[in-house]
Amino acid sequence: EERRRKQERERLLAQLSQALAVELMDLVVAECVRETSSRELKRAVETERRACVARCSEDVWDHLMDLFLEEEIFQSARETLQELQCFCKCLQ
Amino acid sequence: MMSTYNISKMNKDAQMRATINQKLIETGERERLKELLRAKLIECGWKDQLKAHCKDVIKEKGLEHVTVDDLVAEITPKGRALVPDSVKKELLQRIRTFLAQHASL
Amino acid sequence: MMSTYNISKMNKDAQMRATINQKLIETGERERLKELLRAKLIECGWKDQLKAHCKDVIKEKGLEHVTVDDLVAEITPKGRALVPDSVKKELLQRIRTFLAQHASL
Repeated sequence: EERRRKQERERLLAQLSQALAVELMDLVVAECVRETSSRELKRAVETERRACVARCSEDVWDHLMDLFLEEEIFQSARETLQELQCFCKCLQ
Repeated sequence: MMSTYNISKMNKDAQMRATINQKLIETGERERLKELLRAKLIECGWKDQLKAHCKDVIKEKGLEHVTVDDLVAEITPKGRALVPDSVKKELLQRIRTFLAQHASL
Repeated sequence: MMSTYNISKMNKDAQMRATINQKLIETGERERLKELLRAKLIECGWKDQLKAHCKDVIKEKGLEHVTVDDLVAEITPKGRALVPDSVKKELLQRIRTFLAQHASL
């Protein structure tokens, strides 16, 4: 009877160990999966945002350069033309 | 139909399981086991594989169309399947040792 | 045909460009960039080269027959081409640094 009880107890402990191991493993895997998913998604969003900022700042700068250069070129043309016109008038 | 013996056995099992769980929590062993598992999963490269799989799913589905819950649903089966047997065995061994040390349970 | 993803990306980009522009104006950075570009163009000799080119065109067409608009139309392609890449890059870098400091974007 004593041996039977001991065997029964051993069997129960083995079963419980197995169940506990599965339960703990599932729990840790679930936690890790959620953490990793959340972190990777955040990282992907951040990478995309940075790429968007980089792309757009280049576009914005190209456009601004065009505008600024337009002004500079116009000013240079006007100044040079006025300068030469004045010079001619003086000569005359 | 269930016999009285079986019902009593089930009650006993449930009682034992509850006691063990309580002991695991009280002694801090449950948290230690979780930490050990986490460390092992990092050490064996499981976490890196999971990360790579996440990236693949995001790429495949498109960042705009994926939520954390979608990712969890997609990745969990692979995550479970990827756990090395050696890690599972080590965990089981540690739990058995713990139970043996608390033989009075 | 354009995918929904690409359309959404285009909308996002348009929105981002508007935000960047607004930020540049609000903070006065747009004006500072303009002044900086002007200074750089003088420093690198762009202004002198353009003036010389203006004079060539006027000489060629005759002072009596040239208007500011004609001159602008003639010199614009060269004016744009003469801007050194280093100046473009330096100012783009300045915008990037500025945007990095305004993390709210």
